[in-house]
Amino acid sequence: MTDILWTNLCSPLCLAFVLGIVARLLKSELSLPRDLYAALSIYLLFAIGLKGGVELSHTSLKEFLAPAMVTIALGCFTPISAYLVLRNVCRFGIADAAGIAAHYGSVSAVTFIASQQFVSSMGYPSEGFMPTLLTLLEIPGIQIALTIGAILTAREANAKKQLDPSGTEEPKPRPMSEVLHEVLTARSMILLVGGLILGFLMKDVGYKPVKPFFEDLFKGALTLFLLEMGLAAGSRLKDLFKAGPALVAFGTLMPLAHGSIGACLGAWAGLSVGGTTVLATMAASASYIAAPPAVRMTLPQANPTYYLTAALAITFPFNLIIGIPIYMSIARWACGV
Amino acid sequence: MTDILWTNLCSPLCLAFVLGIVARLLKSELSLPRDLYAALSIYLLFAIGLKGGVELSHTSLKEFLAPAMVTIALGCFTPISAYLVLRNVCRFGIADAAGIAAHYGSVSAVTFIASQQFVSSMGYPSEGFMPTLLTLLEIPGIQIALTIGAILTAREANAKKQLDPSGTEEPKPRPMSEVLHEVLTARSMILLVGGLILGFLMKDVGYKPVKPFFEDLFKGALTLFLLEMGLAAGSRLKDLFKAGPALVAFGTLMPLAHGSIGACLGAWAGLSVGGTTVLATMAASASYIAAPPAVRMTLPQANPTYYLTAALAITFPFNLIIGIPIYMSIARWACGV
Amino acid sequence: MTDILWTNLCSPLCLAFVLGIVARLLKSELSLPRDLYAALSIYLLFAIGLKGGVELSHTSLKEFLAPAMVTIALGCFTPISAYLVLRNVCRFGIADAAGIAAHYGSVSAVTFIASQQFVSSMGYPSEGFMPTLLTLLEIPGIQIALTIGAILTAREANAKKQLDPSGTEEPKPRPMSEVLHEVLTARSMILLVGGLILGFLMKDVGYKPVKPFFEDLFKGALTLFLLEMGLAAGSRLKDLFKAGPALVAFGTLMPLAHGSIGACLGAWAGLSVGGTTVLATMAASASYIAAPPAVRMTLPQANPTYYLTAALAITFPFNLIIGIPIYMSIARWACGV
Amino acid sequence: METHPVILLTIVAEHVLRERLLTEIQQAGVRGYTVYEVEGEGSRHRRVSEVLGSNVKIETIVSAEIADKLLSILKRDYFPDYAAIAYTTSIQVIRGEKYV
Amino acid sequence: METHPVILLTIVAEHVLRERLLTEIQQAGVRGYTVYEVEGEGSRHRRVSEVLGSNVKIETIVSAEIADKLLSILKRDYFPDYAAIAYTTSIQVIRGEKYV
Amino acid sequence: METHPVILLTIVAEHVLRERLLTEIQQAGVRGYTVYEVEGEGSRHRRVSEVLGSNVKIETIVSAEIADKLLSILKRDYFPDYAAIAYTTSIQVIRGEKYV
Ligand SMILES: Nc1ncnc2c1ncn2[C@@H]1O[C@H](COP(=O)(O)O)[C@@H](O)[C@H]1O
Ligand SMILES: Nc1ncnc2c1ncn2[C@@H]1O[C@H](COP(=O)(O)O)[C@@H](O)[C@H]1O
Ligand SMILES: Nc1ncnc2c1ncn2[C@@H]1O[C@H](COP(=O)(O)O)[C@@H](O)[C@H]1O
Ligand code: NA
Ligand code: NA
Ligand code: NA
Repeated sequence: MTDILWTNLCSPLCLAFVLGIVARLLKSELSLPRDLYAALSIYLLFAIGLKGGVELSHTSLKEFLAPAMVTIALGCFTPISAYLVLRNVCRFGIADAAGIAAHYGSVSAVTFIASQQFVSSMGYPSEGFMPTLLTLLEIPGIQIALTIGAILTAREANAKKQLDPSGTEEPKPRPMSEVLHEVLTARSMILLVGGLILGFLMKDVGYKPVKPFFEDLFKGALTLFLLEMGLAAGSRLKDLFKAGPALVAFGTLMPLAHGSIGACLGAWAGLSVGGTTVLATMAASASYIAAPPAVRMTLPQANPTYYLTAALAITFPFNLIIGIPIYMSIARWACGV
Repeated sequence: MTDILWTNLCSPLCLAFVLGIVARLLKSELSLPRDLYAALSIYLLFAIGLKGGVELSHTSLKEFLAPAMVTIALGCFTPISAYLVLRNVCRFGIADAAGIAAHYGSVSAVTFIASQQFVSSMGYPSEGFMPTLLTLLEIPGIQIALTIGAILTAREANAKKQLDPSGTEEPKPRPMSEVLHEVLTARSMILLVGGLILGFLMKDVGYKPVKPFFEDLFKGALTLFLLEMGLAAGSRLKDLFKAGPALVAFGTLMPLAHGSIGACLGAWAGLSVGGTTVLATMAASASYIAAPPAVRMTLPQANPTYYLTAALAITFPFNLIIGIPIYMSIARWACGV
Repeated sequence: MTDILWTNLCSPLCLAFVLGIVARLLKSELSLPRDLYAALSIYLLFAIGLKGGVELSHTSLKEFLAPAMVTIALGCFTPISAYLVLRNVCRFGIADAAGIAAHYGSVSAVTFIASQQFVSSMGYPSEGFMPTLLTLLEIPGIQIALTIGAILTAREANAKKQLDPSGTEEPKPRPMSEVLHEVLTARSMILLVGGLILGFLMKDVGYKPVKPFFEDLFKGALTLFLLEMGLAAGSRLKDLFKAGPALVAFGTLMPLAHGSIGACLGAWAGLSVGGTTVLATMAASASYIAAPPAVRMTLPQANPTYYLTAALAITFPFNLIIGIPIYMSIARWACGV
Repeated sequence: METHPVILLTIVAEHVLRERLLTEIQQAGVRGYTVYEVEGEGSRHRRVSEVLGSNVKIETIVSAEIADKLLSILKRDYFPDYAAIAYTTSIQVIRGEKYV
Repeated sequence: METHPVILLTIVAEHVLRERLLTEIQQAGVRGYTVYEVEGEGSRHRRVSEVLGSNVKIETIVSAEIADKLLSILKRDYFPDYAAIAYTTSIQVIRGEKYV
Repeated sequence: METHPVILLTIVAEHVLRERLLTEIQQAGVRGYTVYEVEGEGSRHRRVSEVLGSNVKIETIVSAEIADKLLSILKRDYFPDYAAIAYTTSIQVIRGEKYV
């Protein structure tokens, strides 16, 4: 196991992430230009989609059905489990609990990719349709947690108002449909889903001429992206103290729980060891691309320090460095290998 | 023919363009960062130039002479034919007609590349010196149309003034030489012509080490670029109604006419089927990189909605999806294949 | 020799640089978007570091020791020799002399890369640990020159004050430690040193999947970067007159002197012809990434026109086009080839 | 040159509000606006720009009534929970009728 | 700290005018300027930024006379056909002589 | 809507000063600031942006005393050797207590 951990730590991805953290701790001025960061994330999401779409064109619906069902089940379960733990065990307020739960109910695309790379470097390539599962898992978790948050904070506000009717004027609440539209047409969705459909339509013959761009460069581009993520995580490290031990415990134990459940469900649905590991990682991961703006817009009372620190500075490095190898061990056990 | 159309539509280029349009129609927030767009266009223009220059170093002057003559003839003819049709058939005002004609007299680099890719995927590679023809065709059309516009609007203004001498003070007109300098030293010219000369000087031996960057990545980068062009075209779609049916008819029939003439002249000048198709496409295409700023600066009275909508939302998709295959059919007929 | 010069001039790097100068002289609006420039420099520095680190993991400490010593010696000698010449021969003031000397005591990463490419294209590949030497040479020169400048300008200011105690209030001087921190954690240092360590840790096995990104694209990306450097140099050309003949002489003769000393020391330390050439080039080159901001912040009295013109518009093109082939000749002689 | 006094309303707010604020000012009847990306720190001191983008600055030349209306909306719907500030400056324009 | 009143002239215009306006203000004798890229919408409501770039904002601290001169030029040569606005603000500086 | 007059201090300076000036204003006790990248030319006419980056513009809403203090610091430590200007504008805010 330590062997696998060490190999994983010496992968370009983990190393670049650590370099980013160290640079930030040294107070270096290093930072990727904003447009480069945006360009890399567009490239990465579109490339995952394209590749996944091309692979999907080789897949029969039958293989795909059970994993898809299981993924949607995970997307409905994880935000609720996360909310309940946050509210009842970690004692967060309604808005904060719902805000954090939206992140853990969704999925981190970079963690997804890192697990894909890891399993195939370990000799267990994952199924071609995994990116499709990624898109299935991305949205429901955010919506469910935000709905919980919106309903319960409204009820709380009403209760307060009845006690003290002379309170200040309330801000106009935002219609849920607007939020759903924003999440469904967010950049990451369009690129992932659009890429999937394009890949599916262009097949291998169309993909071949663009492969040097979208596939051969992928890992290098991802390395640069992780450097930036390390910088972002590094600048959040001091918030760990503000966040408190409850959040740190949540950010490491919740992924282990979600990851184990994901691994069992994946194996049950007939995924390979690689696919099971990747599904477990998705369940365990916390979104930090799609979830933060959605939460910020809909639940402004939730403190961003909590959800960003948990997703970016606790759970992301935990999964990247320790989590993924653990989920693979569980997946091997669950798949009976 | 529908077969060819379908293959063309499922190429990464067309698909990415359509994805961009769809994303815009869904009101997605997706957009490429501005610097990425600029970076891609610099890369694409410079790469076309370099590649063309390297190929040019294999070409004898003799093969090149007739096609070059024919290209210059097209560059002088198309702006005038476009102006006359716009003014007399479509009934546009002087400034608007001249502004639109400047776009159709020049050439769209991306349409050029798409046709190059298309013919070589169909087994008819085009001549190596085509990018040289591209640069020959880019400038004259803009200059001729702008000169027509400048002279005729000045005459019109004078006529008005004599009728009503108490009119408001006239804006100072801009010297034509400034405009010519701007067009000749525009980014796209420097990159194309500079690339051509550099490629010519560095030959295969110098090109080889930079080939993975400038050639292998080319189609992937172009796919991303077309995504952005789709977004831009999508946001102009609703202007189609403002523009009216005359503009839509012009934007599809004029390219067919210019394309047919281009194909005949190309075949007559001894180009291969591939080269003839590409020349026809150039004649049929409308510029939207070099022409718009030149027209905006020199003929501010011309309404940008007309020329941008025509070039970007009508003629570009028409050529990309339907036009190029048609021009190839004509080219095959004209070349007697 | 003219043969070698011509070959060098027709390399993509030199040609792109010349194209940039020409574009600027033609007053073209061409310029790389700022974020593309930043992205390219991040990419190039990180890629040099990574590659160097991977190579370093194959190197024994023994081979490396003597070249490292010699490099540090050069890092201490060149800023002092440059300062003395500037102050006593070229008659610059203290601040200006120290500011320029900081640039010549440090090293230009792009000149370094160009020399690496040149020697390997000539059949004399340089040692794998050269990037390590680059990082050793980058800092000391800047610090030494700035320290000289800070001490001597303070002494001068004190002397003035004693003559005329009623002078205006002095600006608060900046602590040297802050400057050292800035230079040590500058973007270029983090990327180079970080890349070296990452490459060293990931070894060939980790490097392989990111190689298409960091190695195959390297020369193409560098070509684009040199286009931008040409634009920057071109816009400084008219400052050559303001700068005067002393600076032009300094900017060409000082590199020759430093290059010759570097070549002798390199050969003496046992480097190959390639490595000796590269070391000589480093000694001869003038920094324009790390040095300018450090000098600007610490010695604001030094006129940036002098040091930027010298480094960017005189010494950089001189080394790129003429210097490197000369240093290789000296290196061949010094190594007895 | 004869000039007219009008009001320039400036809003600086966190980036997620960009589209909402632009809709808000357009609904209030402004005749135009200028918008650009900025960075900043304020009472909320949230360093969240890595993921949530930095700030957005919106400037709009308006009549006193519209400025007032917009300030009330900002006070009610945005100042309590979001990072946002607003201020007005008196400026002079030559085409007064263009902005009211 | 003793301060002096001067005028800040702000121009927002479509991007193709950038170099022309900078030449214009320099010919009018300004002592400096600050310029940056912005986006915006106004009476001309043209969504042309995909191809023509967005807007440019130019700020220059000037004397009242130069402000006046520049406003007349803008009114005559630019406001009729181009997307462009301009306004002036009264500001205070400590080195009054630097700007006139 | 009741508004309060406060001062907006604007600094435009060469890019290397960015972190130093932000530290400076925070030490002077400002409650917030907004910062963005600009380009410009002034009396020092240095076209050094290729290598040294362009300019930075810092805006901070402050009380008159802090504005005064900051202007003196700028005058002593920055104006002599660096490319930098500063000016103040009177503005109106609705939450006066937020800025002092
Ligand atoms: N005193 C101030 N001066 C200038 N800008 C400010 C000030 N306070 C806040 N801001 C800007 O407004 C944004 C939101 O402020 P706040 O709501 O105080 O967090 C900050 O990120 C700054 O960009
Ligand atoms: N009322 C306004 N407030 C702020 N900026 C404006 C206003 N009107 C126009 N602008 C800016 O000036 C540019 C040109 O305006 P126009 O000439 O009205 O199309 C617009 O794109 C905006 O950036
Ligand atoms: N008169 C002015 N109007 C507007 N901005 C100015 C003016 N003078 C200087 N600046 C800005 O302040 C920076 C430094 O000016 P200086 O110290 O005069 O070189 C310039 O690069 C401009 O961005
Ligand atoms: Na999850
Ligand atoms: Na044409
Ligand atoms: Na040196």
